[in-house]
Amino acid sequence: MDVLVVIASILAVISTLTYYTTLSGWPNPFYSYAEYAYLGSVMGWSTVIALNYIIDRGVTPLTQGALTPLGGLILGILMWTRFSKKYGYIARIPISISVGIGLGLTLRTVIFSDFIQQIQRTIMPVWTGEPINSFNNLVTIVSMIATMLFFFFSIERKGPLKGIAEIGEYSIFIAFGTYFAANFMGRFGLLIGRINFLLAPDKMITSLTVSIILLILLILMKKTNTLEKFMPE
Amino acid sequence: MRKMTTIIIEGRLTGFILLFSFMIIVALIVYRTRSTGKLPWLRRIAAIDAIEDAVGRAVEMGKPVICGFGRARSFDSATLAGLSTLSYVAEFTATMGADLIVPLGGGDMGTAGPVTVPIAEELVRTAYTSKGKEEDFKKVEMPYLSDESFCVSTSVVAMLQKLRPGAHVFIGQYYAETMFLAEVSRAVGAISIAGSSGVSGNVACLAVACDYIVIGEEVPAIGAYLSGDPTQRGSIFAQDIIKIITLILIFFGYIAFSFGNDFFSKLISL
Amino acid sequence: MSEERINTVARPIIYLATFLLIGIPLIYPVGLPIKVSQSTIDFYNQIESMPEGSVVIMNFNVETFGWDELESQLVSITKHLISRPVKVIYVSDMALGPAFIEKTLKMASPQIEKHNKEYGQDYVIAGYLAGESAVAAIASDFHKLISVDYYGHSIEGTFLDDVKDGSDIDLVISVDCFGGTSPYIRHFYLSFGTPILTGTLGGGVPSAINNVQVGQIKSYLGGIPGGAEFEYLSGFPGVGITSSDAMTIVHLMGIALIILGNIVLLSRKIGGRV
Amino acid sequence: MMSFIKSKGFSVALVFLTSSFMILTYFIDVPGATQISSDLMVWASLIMAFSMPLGIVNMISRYGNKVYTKKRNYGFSIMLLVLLAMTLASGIILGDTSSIYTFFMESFVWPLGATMYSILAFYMMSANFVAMRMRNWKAILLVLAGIFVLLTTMPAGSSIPGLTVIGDWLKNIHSVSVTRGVVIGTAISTIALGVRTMLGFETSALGISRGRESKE
Repeated sequence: MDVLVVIASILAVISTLTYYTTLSGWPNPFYSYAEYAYLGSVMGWSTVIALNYIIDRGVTPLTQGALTPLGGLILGILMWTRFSKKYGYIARIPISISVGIGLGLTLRTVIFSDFIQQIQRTIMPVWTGEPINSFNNLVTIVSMIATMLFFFFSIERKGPLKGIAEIGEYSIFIAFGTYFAANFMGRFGLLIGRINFLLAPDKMITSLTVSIILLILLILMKKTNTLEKFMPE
Repeated sequence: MRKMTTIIIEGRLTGFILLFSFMIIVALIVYRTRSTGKLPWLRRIAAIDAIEDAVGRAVEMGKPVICGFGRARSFDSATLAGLSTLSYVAEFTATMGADLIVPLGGGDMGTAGPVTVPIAEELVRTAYTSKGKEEDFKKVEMPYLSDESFCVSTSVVAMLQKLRPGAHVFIGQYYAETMFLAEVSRAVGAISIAGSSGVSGNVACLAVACDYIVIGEEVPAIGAYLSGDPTQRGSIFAQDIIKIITLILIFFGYIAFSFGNDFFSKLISL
Repeated sequence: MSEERINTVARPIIYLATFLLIGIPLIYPVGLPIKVSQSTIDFYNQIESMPEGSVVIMNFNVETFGWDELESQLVSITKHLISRPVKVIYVSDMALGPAFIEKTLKMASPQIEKHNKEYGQDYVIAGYLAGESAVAAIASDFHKLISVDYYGHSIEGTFLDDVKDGSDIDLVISVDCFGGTSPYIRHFYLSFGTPILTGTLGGGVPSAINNVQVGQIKSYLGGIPGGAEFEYLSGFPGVGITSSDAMTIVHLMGIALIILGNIVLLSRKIGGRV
Repeated sequence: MMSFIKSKGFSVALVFLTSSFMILTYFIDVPGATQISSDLMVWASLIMAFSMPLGIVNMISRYGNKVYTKKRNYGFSIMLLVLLAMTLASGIILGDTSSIYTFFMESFVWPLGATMYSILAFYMMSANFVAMRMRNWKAILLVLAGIFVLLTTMPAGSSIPGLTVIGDWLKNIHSVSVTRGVVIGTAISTIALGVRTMLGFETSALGISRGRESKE
């Protein structure tokens, strides 16, 4: 069985490095291999998960006597009429029901989690006796209200509204700096994980050989201008 | 008041009142704008003028214009705004004679094909025919790049590096791919006009590298402005009214709070 | 040198430098200090404070792209949960998530033997939950949706027999890379007040901080630094700590490049005016 | 009967009924309502599971067409379809815990998915040099905030005293206020979009786009 594991780790290194060829900026057949392999395997994989879900949560409870999943299974099958020109409209029934349930679940809870509780937290005393804390509260309140007033479209930006909206815009751009830094740390977490994978002791040699071969082929094909020739249309 | 709290489940009365009043406000205003057709006034977003200059500059330099509309996983306000911007850009490239490239594909693993691709083609065709440039429409390139949204953006990046366009407009549902779309647009010297709903790390990447950016709620607003659709215009106006009510609620909260009684926080958690 | 010249020349150099500055400290770790932040301590204490026999939902909101960053969090949290006398339900609301539940439990198998945890009595893999409506369904009536586990075996006789709905869940831990926490806030915290802990990618930290301050979640772990700190605190060192040196060096390079870029801008402005 | 189901009104009525039932039963304690609403939730999640594989039909037709019409290098499309078939077959026939099925995860699905998003780090690093420039007042604020917060997200940063004071303030105090302002704004626009969909003013979410609507 470990033969499969060895082949899998070699294929994984090849997948990783062929995708990195896009960094060269030249569309090339190696990147196309990575993209096509991803599309095929992910679609196959997620379809299996979906079918297992339908069996585990739909068919099996039905056989054990629960009636609930019956409606879901029928509506789910109706979704597949979407491909027929003649009966395509029937697919709108399950779509409407799932959109309706999704809307209901969201609207009934968003008023609490994203509206009332956010306001409750914002209403705090500005002056708390302790200077730093009060300054923080003041900044939080002013910046939050200015952010909301920046996203205002029905009133001309004149007079006080123009000033507050400007404060809002500057405050948003400061927050962009914070979000960018947090995102920077996140993206490098992914890259460090990938390089960790490539430089793992058992994969180091494969990574080196595959990257050298890819580099040589890329430069060769670029020089002979045959990159386009080997790519799928 | 006593009777109401026995019917409504304890702790959810204020949510009930707020949710239903907001829903009624939106329903009434949108219904009124749809029936009377009288569109409420809407502030012109700065990025709209930038589109005209960007296409003009691209024509002067003889370079193409690339215009995308996001992952289009679902028809939310960002995707609708992206499609309205696409038809607006197409009108300019038709009148000014710039060559337009519209990258297609993505959606949720191949579901874009039957849904967004025909709509995008339809929008660009109507934009060109309305300007009397049917023959130019054939020159518009609308390549289907991939079934996976991220791979669509990777192919767009390769396209940016190869064609070095004059302008790159991309407003819509964009997530992690904002970073390299924005950065490479700047690196190849294209004017970039971009927008994605929400305000997150991904939108921060647009703010860092793009020339013009449409932030958070401005995305549905630009869609409403460009499409002139009474439903969207009315909805933006209704949302502004609800924001005024929210600010009044917060203001009363402070007044009650500074008087020391927690009347407001007790009320709001009824 | 024109702007475009700089971009074409600088780009490959920056890419190569990035690769080397990450690769070298991974092979020869420098061992820079890690200081555990308050949010990680609160996260750890919340798990420690769970009484014996309490039921915990661990949600893997993990797509393939999120695994590399969240691996340190997932493995250390799972190992820590196994060392606690709590019962854990492993779920995932992302299609590719269940595969990572199995991968994590395989990595934690030494702990499972050590504390002789038994499948069915101490932990169950309920597998995939399709969308927010599935999360809402298990909150309102657990057994209506879940009657068999991820392997298709019936869950009769397991500790799930006395889990009727959200009120029987004592803690939810959601490690997410695509907003996996808000369904649990909406359908568990709002209805039952269930305490929630969030592990998130770097990019998700600002909204996690807001959720903490609003009181919707107890605490959060942010990206690889959060994972490394939790590994350090829970005593299960792993990939998080070894990656911390590379993360620090990469941050220094990032800051240096920002400053360099602005020096180039400044010199051009002065050059332009002269 | 068929024309009634085909009409837009029927779909809108379905959306209105299901969503208002879900909302009202949350606020008003109707006996037996929680049973029905949890049934509806199970239905919605099953419908979603059925809609996931829809993309497979488009994919097979698109790449099958490329093979059939012998497009250039259609070998790639054959590889895609073969991989799709083998992953699907191994998952269904051998079960989703079999070693062959996991083989496809370990060699294609996981490494390619992980690599895809990791390339963003390279572009982010070059963006630090190319794009993070203090061109105007807004950019100056953004760049300074970025540098200070980078000092706090750096693992070793917090062990140097005083280095992370400003960064922590920006991260824990200032950015939260902007996040909260946006969360409230998004909640309002979610409610507005919900109402428009419930009343049928906005039907693109139901797959009835404006174009086709007029032909109805």
